[in-house]
Amino acid sequence: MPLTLASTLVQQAHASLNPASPQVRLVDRLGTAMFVTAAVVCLLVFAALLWAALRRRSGAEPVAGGRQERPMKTAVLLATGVTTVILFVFLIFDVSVGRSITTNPGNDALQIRVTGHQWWWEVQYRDSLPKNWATTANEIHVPVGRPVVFELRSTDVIHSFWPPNLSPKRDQIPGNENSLWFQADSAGVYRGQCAEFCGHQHAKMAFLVVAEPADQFEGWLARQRDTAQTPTDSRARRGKDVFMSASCVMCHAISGTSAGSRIGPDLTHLASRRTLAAGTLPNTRENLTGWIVDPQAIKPGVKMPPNQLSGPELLALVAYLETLK
Amino acid sequence: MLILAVVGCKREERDFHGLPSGSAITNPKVREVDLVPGGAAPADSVPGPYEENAYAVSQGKTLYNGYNCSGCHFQGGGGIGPPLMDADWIYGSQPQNIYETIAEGRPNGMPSFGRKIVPDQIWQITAYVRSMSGLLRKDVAPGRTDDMQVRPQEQSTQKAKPVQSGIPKSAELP
Amino acid sequence: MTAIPADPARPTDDESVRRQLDETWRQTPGLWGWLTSVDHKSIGKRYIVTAMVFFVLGGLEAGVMRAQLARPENSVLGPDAYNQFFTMHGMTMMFLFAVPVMTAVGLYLVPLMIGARNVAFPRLNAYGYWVYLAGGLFLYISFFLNTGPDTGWFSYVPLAGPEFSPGKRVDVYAQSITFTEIAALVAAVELIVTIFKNRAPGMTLNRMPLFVWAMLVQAFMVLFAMPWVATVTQLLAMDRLVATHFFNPAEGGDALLWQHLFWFFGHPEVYIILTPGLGFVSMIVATFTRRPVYGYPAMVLSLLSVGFLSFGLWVHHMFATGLPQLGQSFFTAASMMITIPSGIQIFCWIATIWAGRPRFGVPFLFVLGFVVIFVIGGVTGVMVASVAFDQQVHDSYFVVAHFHYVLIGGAVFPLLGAFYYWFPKITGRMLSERLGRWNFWLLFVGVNLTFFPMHQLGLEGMPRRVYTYLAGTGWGPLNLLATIGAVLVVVGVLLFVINVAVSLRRGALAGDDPWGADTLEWATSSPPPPYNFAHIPVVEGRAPLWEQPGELPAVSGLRTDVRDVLVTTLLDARPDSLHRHPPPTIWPLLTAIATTILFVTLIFTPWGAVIGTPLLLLTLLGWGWPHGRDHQEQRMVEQTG
Amino acid sequence: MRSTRIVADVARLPRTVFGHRSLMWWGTIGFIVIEGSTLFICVASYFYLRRNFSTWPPEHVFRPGLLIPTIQAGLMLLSNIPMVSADRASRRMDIRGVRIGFLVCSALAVIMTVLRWFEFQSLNVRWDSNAYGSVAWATLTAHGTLLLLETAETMAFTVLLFKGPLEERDLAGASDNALYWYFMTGVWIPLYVVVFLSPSIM
Repeated sequence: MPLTLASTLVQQAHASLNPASPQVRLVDRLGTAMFVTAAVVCLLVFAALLWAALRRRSGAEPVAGGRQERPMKTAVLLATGVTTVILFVFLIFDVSVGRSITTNPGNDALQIRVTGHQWWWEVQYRDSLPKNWATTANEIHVPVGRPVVFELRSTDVIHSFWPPNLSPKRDQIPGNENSLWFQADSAGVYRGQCAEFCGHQHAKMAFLVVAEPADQFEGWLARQRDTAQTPTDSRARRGKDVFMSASCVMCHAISGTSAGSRIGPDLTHLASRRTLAAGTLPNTRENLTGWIVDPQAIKPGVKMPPNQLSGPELLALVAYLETLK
Repeated sequence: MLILAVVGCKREERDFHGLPSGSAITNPKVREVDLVPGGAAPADSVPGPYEENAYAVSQGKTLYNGYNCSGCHFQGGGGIGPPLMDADWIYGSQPQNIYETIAEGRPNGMPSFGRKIVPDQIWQITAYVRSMSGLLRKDVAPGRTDDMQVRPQEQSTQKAKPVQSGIPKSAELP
Repeated sequence: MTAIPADPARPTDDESVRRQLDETWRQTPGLWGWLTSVDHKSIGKRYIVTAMVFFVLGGLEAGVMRAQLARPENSVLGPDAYNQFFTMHGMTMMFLFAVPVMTAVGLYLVPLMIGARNVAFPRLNAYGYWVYLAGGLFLYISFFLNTGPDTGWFSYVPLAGPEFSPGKRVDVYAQSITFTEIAALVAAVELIVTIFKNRAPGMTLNRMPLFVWAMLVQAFMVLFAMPWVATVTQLLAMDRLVATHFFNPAEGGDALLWQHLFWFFGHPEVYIILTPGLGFVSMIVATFTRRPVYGYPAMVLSLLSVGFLSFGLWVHHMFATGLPQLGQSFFTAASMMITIPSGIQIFCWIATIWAGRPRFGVPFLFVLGFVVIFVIGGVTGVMVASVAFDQQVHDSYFVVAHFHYVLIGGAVFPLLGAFYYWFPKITGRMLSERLGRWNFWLLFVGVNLTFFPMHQLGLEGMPRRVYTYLAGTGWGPLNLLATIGAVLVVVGVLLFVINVAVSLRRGALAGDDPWGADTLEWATSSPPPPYNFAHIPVVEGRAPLWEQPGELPAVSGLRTDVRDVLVTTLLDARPDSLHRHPPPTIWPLLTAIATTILFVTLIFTPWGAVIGTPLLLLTLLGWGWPHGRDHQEQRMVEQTG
Repeated sequence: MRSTRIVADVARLPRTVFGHRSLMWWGTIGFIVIEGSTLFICVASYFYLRRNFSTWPPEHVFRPGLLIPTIQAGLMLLSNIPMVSADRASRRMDIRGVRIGFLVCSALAVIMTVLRWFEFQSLNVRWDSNAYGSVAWATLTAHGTLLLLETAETMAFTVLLFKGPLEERDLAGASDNALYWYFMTGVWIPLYVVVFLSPSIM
């Protein structure tokens, strides 16, 4: 089965080399400045080494001490001095970038709680009214041009939240709440991945950040707050019964139904998401079916067990899940 | 050292695919009528597949908590449902007995989970339930979780000789 | 005609001195002799060979990992196996190869370089090796039984804690670290006391060879750093085995406590590996440029300040954990500051090469390669010292590239250079220069090809410790390039092994001093006799062999019929007292076995303590209880009362 | 091998030396540094974990009992009197003095080992109750290993002093054993203050 993710889905390369937020732009500038300096330093040292080793020599056997060592002393002192100055400049640059990144995001910032789980991301848009909360997974929508504060948590092991184009990373440590904020400059779909080793499927614990214009974002958020539609089509209705009576219901929640378990991702708007299995598969019918039948073939070690549903049950279930827009 | 390590082989397997399909116990004889006290399977019944696999037992522990078994049985101390960490077994302490209890349910409140939990996971929970009263090897039984300490860890639980007690008076139907 | 000496214990003519010394100091023949040996050369050699075997194993693990990562969604290793492989690779390279091999070379060379007959505590030395061997075997036997640690050499809790790592894999991690830390600590004490108290008369502290300085600094770093990891892994083991709550946030424990304690060891660890490498480089540079290294005081002070500063950097491994900004900047400053002493050493070597008349032998090639690779690793080190930049590339392949440049550049290249340099001393035969050149160039190209692309991969967002990656990420081509580089490295290492195997039998005979070097180890024969020096030399300068081209001054008066060694004063190395070394003994091995029984059974049952502790105490008693008293010289204390 | 010319003779140097002139003394210092670090790490962890609690000891945990630990601390201090006298006697080559000192110290060491058992109970908390209990137990255990080792060593030495074929340098060994004793008992005082007194006074 070809597991082609997503380059079609992700418009921007997954890289800190393409900054999409002021935060990463600053870091990128710092990194570039340091890289250029480092390259020059390396070349100078290599040139000095080659010259020292290969230069033409004449005269008597070298001896320690005496006049010969005077230029050496000057050179070593000079090189040390230059090194110190470079380091000092780096330090100041670093501290100033650090300050700018950690400034206060302001009051109109959007708050999102991201909880790391083995091996997926729970995303919660909170509100003063609990009924306005929206819970989704593995796909974070943010408005362009507005600061977004992320409240980072974990309920099991340490994960690290890292969308390279948008923000430096921050660890999610159980018992130790963290936060960061960024502001997306331009609309786009950006990939992020867990950056702290977290067990078997650390490699397939990715997420997407979808930056979109504010009105589009608000529309999306409003839809996410809705409860799931009751299916009208009979096969989907039967699929809902399969969901509620089979093992699905033990772990997944669909709002507006009796399924309320929070062990796995919330599926209320599953069909609206671009990927399955934490950024591993494009969300297509074939992939969804394959995933339900044998998740272990795609993400070995993942918590979801292989399911032994009959053919019709499976088709009905997929039909139901596809209604969860 | 070698011997100890060899013993450990099975303990460390991480078998993500679980059992081959169809290996669930589908005992046609298990019916409501058989589930009276004393109807426990004999000692030579099917051994649990995960009795020696630490990873599976620990998965079982996670599921036990995740599926809210503790909602009735608490952390083994018993509450709405009977305690699981003592020597007292109403329906038998063999893996097969426990599997059947989970899969088929028992009178007086224990629902049937046979359809909602896949067989592989039932076996994992079975193995964990047995570890709660020290019936598994200590190097297989789980350690503490990163939660409040409510009971000694399963690894340190002394093995209690299982007693087939039958339904306690208090739990009998009125 | 030889005159009968007045004192049979102190013959005067060279011939009988050597014969009698040989009789006194040599290892008992046969397997028993091998098991009971307390000779630093014999133990040093087996230490080096064992560490190199682990190096090859660790390298093979890396090779399999590179095969898995060569293309996206590859299926050479599944996640469970991959996690064990990368953990084993890290643990092997850190705990079973890098630190032990450096220590081992130190244990072999330091006594020869300072004109001593053996290390200060020969039995402890044997014990250290056996414990190290037991730890390595324990780890690898577990690995082959699918019980290899799988949570990384750093084993962060809670992932490594009881809830998320069931089974015994992480217990194996914790306990095998305890083994290797005991070995490292024992060797550190050994080296410090040897260097302090067993230097040849006249070798004041400021005349010590730079390698000896490097080993002294390394030993002190081990002494202050290793107890941290030994303790913190015991805390982890207790959390896992007896349900303590050090790292359980729900009961007041703290996951970050692990990281602080671990990195307080973990950062100095890098410099523990590096410092002996710097020592090798200084020795090779001096010999191959035919002049002493420029700036001896600056070099020594640099070593000392590197050792000191390395304890102030640990938080730069935790920049992404959300510690307060101000505190982090302090650690940025400290991390950058350590560049200065490292830089000074590089500059001094370049100045030395400039002033000397370099010969491009293979050891010197490795030094040149070292400078190039280490400087690249150094400048990327400065980059990741910056908090803001590090938060971006932390735990990405950029960091993988950085520290492989530092460790391969700073440790492996100097080590291989040292091999080519000291192999003749250890075996009496030269390694092939022709194979050596191939060996060097393959490694140099291979290492750069493997690790340079990883900088880019990191910047493109590839995290560390992933068993695979998706095709859509676009990381495939650079990963393939890295894997091709790894193939070259494997071939290079293979050439090295072949070179050693062939040269052992057919290499050119070396003679005492094939390179025209300046330090004392080249004054004795190759390989050195069991007693190292027939007469303990007297040192009058920093380059004794260059300063005394003819006969070496020496002292007499040590007994030849027992294992007498000379103890000198700490600063000035004035002769101070005589000390008698123990003969070969089996007790260190038995004690190591008892230690192993204690540690291994403890992971399975608390009763391990009840079985193991008495055994350990018993073997210690056997070790310490005086055997075979010599009544001639040592007056029996009067039995009063 | 290079030929040599003899410039000095060292045959008359002493063979039994004390203090920093002796190799063993340095070895002992090395192990003191290692074990001191271990205990320091325990104390550092103690204070690190303490930040996670609003009260110390945590709620529903009794303060540690002070009677037995205080007796133990006093005993540790007092035990230095016989050990110092043994140490001095060894430097005078006074074997009788060394024997008496070691005999007394062996007895004290046994008593202290037994008292350690009761000290664990004086903590009034189990190691698996919470992080406070864990770190207190770990500190006591870490020091307990030193105590156990030193007890064994002192007793073995005492047996050697009475039974064995003795040499002069065994007395230097006795003096090094004394050095370790000073460390083992001395380091207990700050640990006692941290583990037993600090929950009551801070």
